[in-house]
Amino acid sequence: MNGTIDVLLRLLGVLVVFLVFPLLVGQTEHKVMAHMQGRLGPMYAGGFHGWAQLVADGVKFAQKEDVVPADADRTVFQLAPAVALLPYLLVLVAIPVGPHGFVGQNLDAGLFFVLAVMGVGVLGSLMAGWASSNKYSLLGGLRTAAQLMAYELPMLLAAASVAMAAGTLSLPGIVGAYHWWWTPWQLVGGVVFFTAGLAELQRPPFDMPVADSEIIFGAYTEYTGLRFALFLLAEYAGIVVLCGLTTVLFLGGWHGPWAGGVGWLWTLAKTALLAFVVIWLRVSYPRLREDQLQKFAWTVLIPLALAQIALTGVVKVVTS
Amino acid sequence: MHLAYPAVLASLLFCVGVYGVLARRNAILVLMSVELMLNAVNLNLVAFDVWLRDTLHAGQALTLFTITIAAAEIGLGLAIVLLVYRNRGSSDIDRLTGLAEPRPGSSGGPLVPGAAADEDTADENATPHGTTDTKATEKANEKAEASA
Amino acid sequence: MTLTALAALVPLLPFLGGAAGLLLGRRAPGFVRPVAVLPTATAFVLAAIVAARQGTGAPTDAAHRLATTGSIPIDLALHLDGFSVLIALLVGLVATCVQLYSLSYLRDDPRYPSYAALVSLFTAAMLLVVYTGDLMVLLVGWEIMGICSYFLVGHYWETEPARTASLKAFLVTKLGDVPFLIGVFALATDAGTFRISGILDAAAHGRLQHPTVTALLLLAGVAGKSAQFPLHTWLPDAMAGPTPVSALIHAATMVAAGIYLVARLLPVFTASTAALAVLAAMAAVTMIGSALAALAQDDIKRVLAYSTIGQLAYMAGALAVGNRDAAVFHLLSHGAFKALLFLAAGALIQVAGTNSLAAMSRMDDLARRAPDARWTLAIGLAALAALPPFSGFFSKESVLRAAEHAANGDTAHVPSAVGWTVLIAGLLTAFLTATYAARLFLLAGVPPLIGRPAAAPAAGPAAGPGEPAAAEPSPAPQPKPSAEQGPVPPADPAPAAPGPDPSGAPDPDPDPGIRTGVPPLMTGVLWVLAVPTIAFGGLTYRSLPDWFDGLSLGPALVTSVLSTGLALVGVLAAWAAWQATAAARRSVPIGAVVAVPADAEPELVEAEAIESHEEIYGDIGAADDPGDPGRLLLGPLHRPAAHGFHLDAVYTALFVRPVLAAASLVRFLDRDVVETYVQGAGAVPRLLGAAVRRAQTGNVQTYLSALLAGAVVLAVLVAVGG
Amino acid sequence: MNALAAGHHPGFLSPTGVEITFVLVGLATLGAAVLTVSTRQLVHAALWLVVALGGLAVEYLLLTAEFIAWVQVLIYVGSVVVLLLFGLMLTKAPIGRSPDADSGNRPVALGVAVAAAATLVWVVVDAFRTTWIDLHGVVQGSSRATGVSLFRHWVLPFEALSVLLLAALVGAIVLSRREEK
Repeated sequence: MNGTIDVLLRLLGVLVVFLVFPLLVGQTEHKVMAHMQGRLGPMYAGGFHGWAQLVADGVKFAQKEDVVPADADRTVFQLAPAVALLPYLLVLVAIPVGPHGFVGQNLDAGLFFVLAVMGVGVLGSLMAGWASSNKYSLLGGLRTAAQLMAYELPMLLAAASVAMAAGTLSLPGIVGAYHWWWTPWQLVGGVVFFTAGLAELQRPPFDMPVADSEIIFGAYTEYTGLRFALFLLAEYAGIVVLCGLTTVLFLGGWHGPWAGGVGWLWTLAKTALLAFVVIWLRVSYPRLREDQLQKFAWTVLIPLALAQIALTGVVKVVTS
Repeated sequence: MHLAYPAVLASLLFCVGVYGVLARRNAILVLMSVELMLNAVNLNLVAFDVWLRDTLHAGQALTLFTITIAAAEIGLGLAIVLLVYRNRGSSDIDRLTGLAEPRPGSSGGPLVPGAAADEDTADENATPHGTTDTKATEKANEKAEASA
Repeated sequence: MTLTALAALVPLLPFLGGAAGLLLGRRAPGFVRPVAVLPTATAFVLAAIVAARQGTGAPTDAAHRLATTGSIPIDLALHLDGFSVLIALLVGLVATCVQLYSLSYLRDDPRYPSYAALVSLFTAAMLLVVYTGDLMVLLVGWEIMGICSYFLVGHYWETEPARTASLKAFLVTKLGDVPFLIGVFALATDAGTFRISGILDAAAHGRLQHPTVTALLLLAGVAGKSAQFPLHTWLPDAMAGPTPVSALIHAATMVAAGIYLVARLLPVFTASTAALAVLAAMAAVTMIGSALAALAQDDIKRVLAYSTIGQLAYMAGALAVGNRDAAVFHLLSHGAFKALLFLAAGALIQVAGTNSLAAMSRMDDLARRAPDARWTLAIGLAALAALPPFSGFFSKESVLRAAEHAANGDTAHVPSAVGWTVLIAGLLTAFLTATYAARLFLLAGVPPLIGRPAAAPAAGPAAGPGEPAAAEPSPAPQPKPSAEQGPVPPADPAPAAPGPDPSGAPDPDPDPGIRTGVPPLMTGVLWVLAVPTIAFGGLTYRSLPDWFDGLSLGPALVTSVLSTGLALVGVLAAWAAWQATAAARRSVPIGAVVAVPADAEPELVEAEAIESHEEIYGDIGAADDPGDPGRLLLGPLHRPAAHGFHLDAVYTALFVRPVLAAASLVRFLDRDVVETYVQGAGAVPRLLGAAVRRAQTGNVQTYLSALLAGAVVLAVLVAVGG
Repeated sequence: MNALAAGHHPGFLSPTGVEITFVLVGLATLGAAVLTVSTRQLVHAALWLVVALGGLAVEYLLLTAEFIAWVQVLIYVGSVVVLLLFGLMLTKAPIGRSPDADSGNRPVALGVAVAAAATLVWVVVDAFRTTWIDLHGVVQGSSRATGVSLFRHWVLPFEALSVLLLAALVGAIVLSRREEK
């Protein structure tokens, strides 16, 4: 029984994180963007600096009519947001926050699990795009899928480099094996991983598939109300997951001063910092064109990732 | 666990795949059925590997290889199907009978004149709202219009 | 340079010249003539040097192993002795003369480059045959000569006679070459080598297993190449080639090869009495028959061709009596005077515009227009008739002396019957040869109007030279057209040259028709050749034995008196007959001359003459000319002799028709019998295929369904049965 | 999931939790597979295929082949099905039922498939009636075990496979390229 309660508690914790953190990131984005662009941003909801703006947004979404286009494939259309969102929820289970089992579930092939399940998310976009019965949606869906397929490879390769360095696929194991000099050693891999992750999330500057000035809102054009909110939630959950994973893999997770006591805090702090970077990048970089997008993945990121693997292998052989 | 469970499940999945391969008209659906057959085999391999407690893990290694080959196969298969679709305006495999023995009476094989019937079904296949705007379908439509 | 290197250069130079000519022919026309003449001339000079250095010394042998075959090796061997160096000298001389003569004779011919190159190649092949010490290499030269003769005889391939003649030359010589090849192999198998020295060694020690068979097989090839009965028929027809080619073939190269080969391999032949007997019989028949045929020919070149056959038969006769010195001596002197004769005849044909003796015999000013040709022709004919002191006399006497020697039974290995055969045939032929030589000269070289009114020369130019000179003195030519068989009526002055060429018929201006003179180059060549014709025999018969086997070559008294007497009788007979028929010649105009312009090159004239001959005069060998002394002399024999004793008809009956019949039988068997089975065999699979083909629907799923259903059935069967 | 049903004698009538789960997931997988080959909506077929493949991944997990399971998810669900969807969309897959999703070969196919299924099930059940898989002890399909076997005993085929993949990559690119004219 004890084990069951333990599992339940862990899952509950993950769920809470899943529900809270993306909102935090969203709110941060509002404020950070506003400040960076020299404006105020939402200031009224909830009083202090508009802290309840996202809650208000949620209420707004919930109130809106849930429209399904007449020609659409209803089932698929309605299932799509769930398919897009669910992988991130599952992935959160495997991300360790602190030492000594401070993790949803310690999986033997945790890294592999995380990457595999994140790959499923693309189905949501494709389903949404196709089922909307809208040319822009379909095109957006296809673009999303193409982009995700293209960037999955450098991401996997960069992650493989870390796994090689640590000699394990388990995420807590990887963090446990971390030394401070890993960060410079795996720097290139980290940058590749983070960039590819950004592209997987279709965040600017890789937001080609959902660029409103080109194809309205890509696969999500026809979505309204709560379902649209779920897609947005998936995006912010994705930011959390990406930043968490980058932290765990490349920045040493809970490692830091007084790691024994406040290790989890270190993880959260690093994740938050990365989330800030994500927002920062959105504000600062222009959008890539579709062909540039693909070219970037195949001609820059993948070679870099391969070079990183080679470097890791060499160092690994030399030091062992 | 009883070995018969995975074995029977694999057999049934395989036969479902066989049915799909034999009965489906769309080439992509046939490819899906082939995937089902491959997966059935994979299940069998894994089950027997676990049963035998093989020190070499031959079954699992072979499964990994099969999965890899399946990925390669699907890539090539789809490329071929797309090419056929681009050239013929159809991916129905029972229409791709270019290798049939020409009847003594008819003037040519089924694929020679781009047969009007082919064009009609190509239009039927198109989604009512013109789902895609790829160049391939544009080309097919142009061909249909030109012959109409 | 060593002797062998010099000797190797001799055949190599013309060969390279020929190859260069073939390559350059179209691209660099300016080089064609030097490339044609210079290598041949150099080869001649080198041959002379080789002859001088070899001299009367011991034979020089050099060999380079060319190919190590499985059994009998092939060597690139040189063998230099008196025979070979002298014959090479002759070949070089004649070839150089022919090349020079051709410069003028074929000066504007568009095919001159290939012609000259082929002549060079021909020369090279003959020199190879002469110098080589290995039978296999000899065979190579032998066959190259065959193919070159095919091309050269067919030089005027636009004309029907040339085409058939070239084919005939090729096929008939090949007919002899096949047994020859077998004979060579048999010889090599017996001797264990292709080297001639080795073979001779084997023959001397009696190691040849089947000397008779081998000798007869070789003899077939010799008969083909040297135009001996019964394979001689190609040679007269080969006159359809240009005259220089005829000179080359007859004097020095092709036909000499056969005699030379027998001379080289004489011990092989003397090993078999039967072979010698056959050779003697062959020579005798050939001698007499060719002499008779020569007496009846109308075409001047055919007369010379038959004379060649006869002279070759003399050489064969000398070989039959086992005396190769005499044979080669005659070969050398014959080469000189026969080349002279042909080249002179070519000049005459050019001037006369016809090759018909009947037409020439009516040309008044022919001798005046070509005096050099006429006189050199006379010299050559005197040598041919073996009148002393021309070289033909000495060489023929050496043959007769050898025959007489053998007839007395004084020659080892040679039965006296063989000697008698050759001697009697030789004497008879001496008479006949003198007769036809005289006839030829009287018809072609003596103006017909001797003893006629002096007004004739005045009429000559006015009448136009190309036309029969008898036109004016016979005021009514039409009443006597019976002599005419050709499609062209007797020419009268107005239609100057009613040849087959329509452009010539309406020629209003007589002047262009005048063919005057022979180009100086040709004349020079003629006189060059006249020198050995006159002097060679007399000057050398004493020293030649040192070069050869050492047998004496001087004339013997009895045979000299006999043969010279017979020759004089022959000349007188011909003159008498000529006088007797003079009236007919004066009264019956005959013939026509070709209508190509006078300034055209000689070669064109000859081509047209050959083409029109048969049309105008009937059969190529004969013209129904009552003014022909040969007709009077031969009497009833004239007609068969004119047609070569109808040997061609015999060949047709013996070979051509059976082959054609067999071919049609084979065709019938193939088309109607074998083909039926083949088609029947094909029909059954076709039916089965049609049935199976229905299963091919092109639908992959159907195929797969059948496949899998079959697999399931098999699985069930295995599961149940196993 | 691999620490289950220890100690008691296996039997048909006393299925363990793993077996029950396996059968249930298997039924779901089979149902999804049947729908994959029978639905007339092309894209739905692909989506049902996702379910079937995912179900198989779960079955692998139940068979303790953990690594294979995640590979299955990564390659099949994440890539192969996406490619298939791509293909369907590029060949104008319609929304709604396609009347001609099945060819005229359907009855024959059904016959062959049913016959084959009957034969195979009969043979398999006959052969493995009394065979049991021991799922206890060392996990059979951990990443470590798979990695060790793969890179220690199967290196050569593994490298050959990489060449095959490269060839397939090049082939697919060449095939689907459009001539620039």
